[in-house]
Amino acid sequence: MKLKTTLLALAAATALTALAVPAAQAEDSVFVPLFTYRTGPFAGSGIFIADGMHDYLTMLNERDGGIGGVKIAVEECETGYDTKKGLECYEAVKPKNPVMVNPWSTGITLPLIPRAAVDKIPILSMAYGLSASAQGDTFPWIFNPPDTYWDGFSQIIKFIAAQEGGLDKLKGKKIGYIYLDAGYGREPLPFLDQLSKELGFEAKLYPVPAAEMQNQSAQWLNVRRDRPNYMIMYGWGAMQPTAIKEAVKTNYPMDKFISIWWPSEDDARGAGDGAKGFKMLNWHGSTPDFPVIKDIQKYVVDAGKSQSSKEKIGTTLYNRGVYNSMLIAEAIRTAQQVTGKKVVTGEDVRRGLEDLNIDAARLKALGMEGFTGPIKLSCSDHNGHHPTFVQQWDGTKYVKVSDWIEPLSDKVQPLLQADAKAYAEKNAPWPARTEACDARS
Amino acid sequence: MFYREAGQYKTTYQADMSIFPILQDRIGLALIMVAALVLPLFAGEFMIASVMVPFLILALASIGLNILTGYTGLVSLGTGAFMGVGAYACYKLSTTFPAINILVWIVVSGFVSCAVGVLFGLPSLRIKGFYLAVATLAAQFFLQWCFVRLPWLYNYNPSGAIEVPSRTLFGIHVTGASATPTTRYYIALAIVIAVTWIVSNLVHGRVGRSFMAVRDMDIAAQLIGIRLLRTKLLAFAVSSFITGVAGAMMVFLWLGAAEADAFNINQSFVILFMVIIGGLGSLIGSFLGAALIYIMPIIVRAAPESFGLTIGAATVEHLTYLITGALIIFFLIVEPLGLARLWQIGKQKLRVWPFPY
Amino acid sequence: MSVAAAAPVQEAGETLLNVENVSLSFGGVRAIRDVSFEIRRGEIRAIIGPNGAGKTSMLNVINGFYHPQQGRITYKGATRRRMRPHQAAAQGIARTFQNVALFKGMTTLDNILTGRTLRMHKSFFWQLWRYGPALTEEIEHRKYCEEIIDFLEIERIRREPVGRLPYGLQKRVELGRALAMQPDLLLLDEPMAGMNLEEKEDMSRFILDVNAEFGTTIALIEHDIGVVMDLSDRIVVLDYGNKIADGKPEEVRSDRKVIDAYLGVVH
Amino acid sequence: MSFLYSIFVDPFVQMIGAPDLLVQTLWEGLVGGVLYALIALGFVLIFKASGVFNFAQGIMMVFAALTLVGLHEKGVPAFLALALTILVMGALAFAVERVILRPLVNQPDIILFMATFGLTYVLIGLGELVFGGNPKNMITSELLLPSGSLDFNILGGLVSLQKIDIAAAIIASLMVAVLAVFFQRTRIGRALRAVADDHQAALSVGISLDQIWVIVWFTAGLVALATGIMWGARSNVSFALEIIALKALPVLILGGLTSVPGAIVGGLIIGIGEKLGEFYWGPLVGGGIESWLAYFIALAVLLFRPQGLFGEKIIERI
Repeated sequence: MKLKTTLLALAAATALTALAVPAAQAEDSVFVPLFTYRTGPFAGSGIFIADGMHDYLTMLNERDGGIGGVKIAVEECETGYDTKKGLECYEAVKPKNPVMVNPWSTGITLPLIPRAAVDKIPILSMAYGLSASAQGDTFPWIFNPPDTYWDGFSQIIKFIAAQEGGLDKLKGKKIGYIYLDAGYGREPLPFLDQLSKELGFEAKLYPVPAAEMQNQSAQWLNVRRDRPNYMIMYGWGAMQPTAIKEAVKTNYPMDKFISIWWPSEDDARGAGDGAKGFKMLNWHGSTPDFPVIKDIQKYVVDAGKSQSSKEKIGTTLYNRGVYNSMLIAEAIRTAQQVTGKKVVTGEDVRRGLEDLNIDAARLKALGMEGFTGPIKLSCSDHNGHHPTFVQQWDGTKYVKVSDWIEPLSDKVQPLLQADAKAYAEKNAPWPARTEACDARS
Repeated sequence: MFYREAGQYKTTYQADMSIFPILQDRIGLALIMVAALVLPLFAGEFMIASVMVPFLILALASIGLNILTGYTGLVSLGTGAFMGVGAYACYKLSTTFPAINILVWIVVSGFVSCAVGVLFGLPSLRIKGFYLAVATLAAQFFLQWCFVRLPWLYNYNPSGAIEVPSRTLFGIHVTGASATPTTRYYIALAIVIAVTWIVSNLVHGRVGRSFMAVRDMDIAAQLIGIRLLRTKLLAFAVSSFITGVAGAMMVFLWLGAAEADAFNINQSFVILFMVIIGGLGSLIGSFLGAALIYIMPIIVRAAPESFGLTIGAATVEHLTYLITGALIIFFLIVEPLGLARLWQIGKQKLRVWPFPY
Repeated sequence: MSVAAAAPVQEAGETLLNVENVSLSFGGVRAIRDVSFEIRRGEIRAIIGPNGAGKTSMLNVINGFYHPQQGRITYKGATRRRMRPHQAAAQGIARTFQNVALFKGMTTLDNILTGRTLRMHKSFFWQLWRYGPALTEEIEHRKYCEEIIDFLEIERIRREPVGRLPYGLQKRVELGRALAMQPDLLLLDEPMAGMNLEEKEDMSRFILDVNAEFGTTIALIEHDIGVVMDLSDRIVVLDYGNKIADGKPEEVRSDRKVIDAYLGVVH
Repeated sequence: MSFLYSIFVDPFVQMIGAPDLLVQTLWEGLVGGVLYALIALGFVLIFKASGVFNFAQGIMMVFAALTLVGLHEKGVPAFLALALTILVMGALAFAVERVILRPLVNQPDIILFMATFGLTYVLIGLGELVFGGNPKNMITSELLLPSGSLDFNILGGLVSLQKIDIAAAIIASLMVAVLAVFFQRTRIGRALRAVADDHQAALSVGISLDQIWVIVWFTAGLVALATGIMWGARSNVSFALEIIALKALPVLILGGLTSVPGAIVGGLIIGIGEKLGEFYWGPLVGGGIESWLAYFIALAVLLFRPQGLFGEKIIERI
């Protein structure tokens, strides 16, 4: 009996896993898988992003019947931000000819980078993943607009400089950098080192091990001791609310505490009034007052087609998801224009991404006027290195407190080129770019 | 009726001491082998790339841990880290000496993790039981910290990850993006079969007996001349060699790139599940355990879709956790000695079939 | 002082093991107090005494599991203060335990084969291949173990995991494991504890045969005075860690101190 | 040379140089330690009474906190939610006894250990299924827990004690005191200790193991709840806390698996030790050593006392 149970289980295993791969999608739709992480230690960020991405695409289906008359077949695959599950998702969706994959995890992106060219599936890792993949000549299949982490870092430095009255004023200042002690948080280290030498400020490092995200008092005691003039944070998931709380505890001046673009409203809210003044980078609106969000509410939320809780709609990370889906949709649309086909493939969408050019007019048409800035990609530049702005927590919501800040491209570009080169060498034989470049871009 | 050893007389000790003394077992094994060989002809790419390859690799890792925990009775929660050592070693070696074939490095990396394993095995003479289990956590967290903190290990990649370069064997890609799942599957299969064969030789001989002696009654073992420390360290060495190889395979044949986090504490736990659910001190158990623990969640995830149900991806994930946990408890209650024991019982039943006993 | 002086009775056969003025204590408790006696080649030497007399402790001292605070032990002419258990094993001291200490997870055959460990010399790397030298070695040792199995009449349970065997048989397997070591000195700690009469007779027979056929020197602890008197050549009597008598069975039986010590002691 | 200096001299110079920071560090370590100790306490209670090495203790902490906050999110008033959560933990204890302990009674430790692994997964799945996986903020103010901090301008600097941390310390000590009384004075408590000493004997004098086990697991659940609230207030309530809970393991073996005072002392040693280590010695290797320091402290102690500081001495008999 017991034995039967086991054998049955195992038999079922094989059978079902074979079943688990249905046939390719019907011809009149484009298949867009969404890798989400509504579970696991980073769900706090993942849920909002997932909802945003999901709802925008659903809205397009509901309102416009898809893109260019073609329905978008949306399917979520839960990764739990775990690389192994992510790859499982990738293998699961591959047979259904996805036009693009959004891994939503640097860990999942990295193994996919070499595969993209082989499987002919473009990867859109929006403002995460491998910074060097901005170099379209080396990575024709990878796109990481609108900014790399290095761009972001340079923008924060520029903002700080602006507070102090010029880059030259940073000399002798102390800038602390608290970061998740993993690839993502460590990526800016060489850049920080270089900047501190060139600009003459002193850099203080406060690594937070992934296992200790919620136990940072030691790091913040160090902050108390060093008294840096500014704090920069590259945090993630549970690390962020904890960091903000600890900052409040140590009475660190919050308006001098600036994060990269990942914190959410909840992260700041948890720390109470003390968190007022906390700053973060962003490149899109963090309120629901935009036509596009209104449409989502009308066509998706009110129709009960959204998983999101009402009050989360229009928040920073939700809108981040919307923005990401907007890129997906626009890329597909551009691909349709370039190829003249309605049902586009991965190859077409890759071209679509390279030809992507969303100007002010288009933004208006999308109902995103003032939501974000124009964005343009090219064959050589898969990132765009677009300007971002700083928003500040006022106790209830984030408020834009700076103009658009351009990155220090002159400093970032060389790093990116060097890294792309290094990557190609380390992974030799790395295929040279064979994909043709459209005239448009 | 069909599974009877009646009439199979052993005329030599050699025959009697062969690892599969019963004819039907040998036939069964042969059949499984054949099935494994022809599988890629029928199974889809998902089945090969995301089910079979990981299954083989995890099974190998559990064999490694089983040597330590199942045969020698030393519980370790550091398996993930030891897999990591293998992976990082293999990465360093293959990137430093690209000329030498990757398969060589996969095996050699085992020795590196072997050395580290022995180092962290040293306390095992004084520390016993759960105390030792927790002590191995020191290895887990320290090594993981090293994977992050020593950029030398990942060639100073700004991504902080190890990325698998594409390597070939007889002109066929075996690692990297252009290596087909089928190739990777056959490589993994070959290694797993080889290691399993060697391990089964080991555990059926003097070494295996002294492992088990230490596990069952270490004092008595001492009094018949078995050196405790030496034996325990040997167990650590063999075990971490195998886990190391498994780790290298995990990155080079399965993931393709990995951050330090791929070798985190959960990895260690999962392998431990496999060993215990599969059956302590049983090689076949390691395979059964790996199959159950790794493949079951995939089914749970796939099931709704295949039955045309639509459940939120998150809900499915939560259910997966729930069901996995429940099944672990269920199997422990049904048969604490693990799937391997069920296997034995099954064979016994077959032996006397159609009679109840 | 000379060995002869230490022993009240003279016997043929040279001294195999000589215990001189050994004292052992755990914390405050003194388990053995200044005990001396010797064991001669080829004899069956019994150590008796009421519970807690320090008999088992004495065996533990002999095979190096405990280290005495005072006194010296001379084995095969070599004197040593401390000796580690596996060294004792290497020098041919085998041992069974009061409450069976078998390898429960393993079969009878494997248990006995494990007893051969010290005599298997094929290296780890041969073990990896098994076929070839390692297997040849296995087979020749298997032959020896099969002889022991025949001798102890436990063929039927060859492949049984010993954990499932009845107590009596376990005792027998444990004896088999000890014999597999081909010891010069065999220490038996209550080999017949908890056995019925029939089993006791079998066990006694085995012990005598071992002594006769293999010429193994045997030191045993046993509560059943009757059995002890029949089996043993000479007897040491311990009480509260002190040696109160030492000599041939008949001498011991008539010894006043022994009788007092045993009054009210249940066998 | 300068290397040696930076290891053996410099940190102490710093300590004397900035006593306020030293005090602050010690305080942070103390609070962290108290929380570790509470988790470890749960382990010890269960281990003593049922010999189960309850790996799920950490998850029980998160589960309890999640239930509390989750219920409140669903509109249940704070204190009612608290009461309900306590009920839930009771139900959990009951279920565990029925579904896991009873069928697995007399199985080897490792099997029961594994079963609690299973329990861990079940609790994660269940918790997220019911209350969602997104991290939640602890309802500190609703539970009338103090917020803000007491700042002392002493030692030529500032020492700032979070009121919530003080509350944590007080509540922890209260719980320990209550437990102590419970064990010493009450009938059940005595029964508990009897069981801890010898299951068979306890049974023979007519103590019901099932009942005892339910009580113990329930107590452990309450401890978990308290810990969950405290740690939830420090960061937020999400299953990422599970990793923190692992820190209770070194605490546990440091103190000895069976000793309540051991758990507390061990907690304080680990808590303070790792904070001092991270703060004064961490920078030498670039910081972030907290993730493994605790385990090495424990390992070091074990090498000298294999049974932990307060564990019963292991005497090998044959």
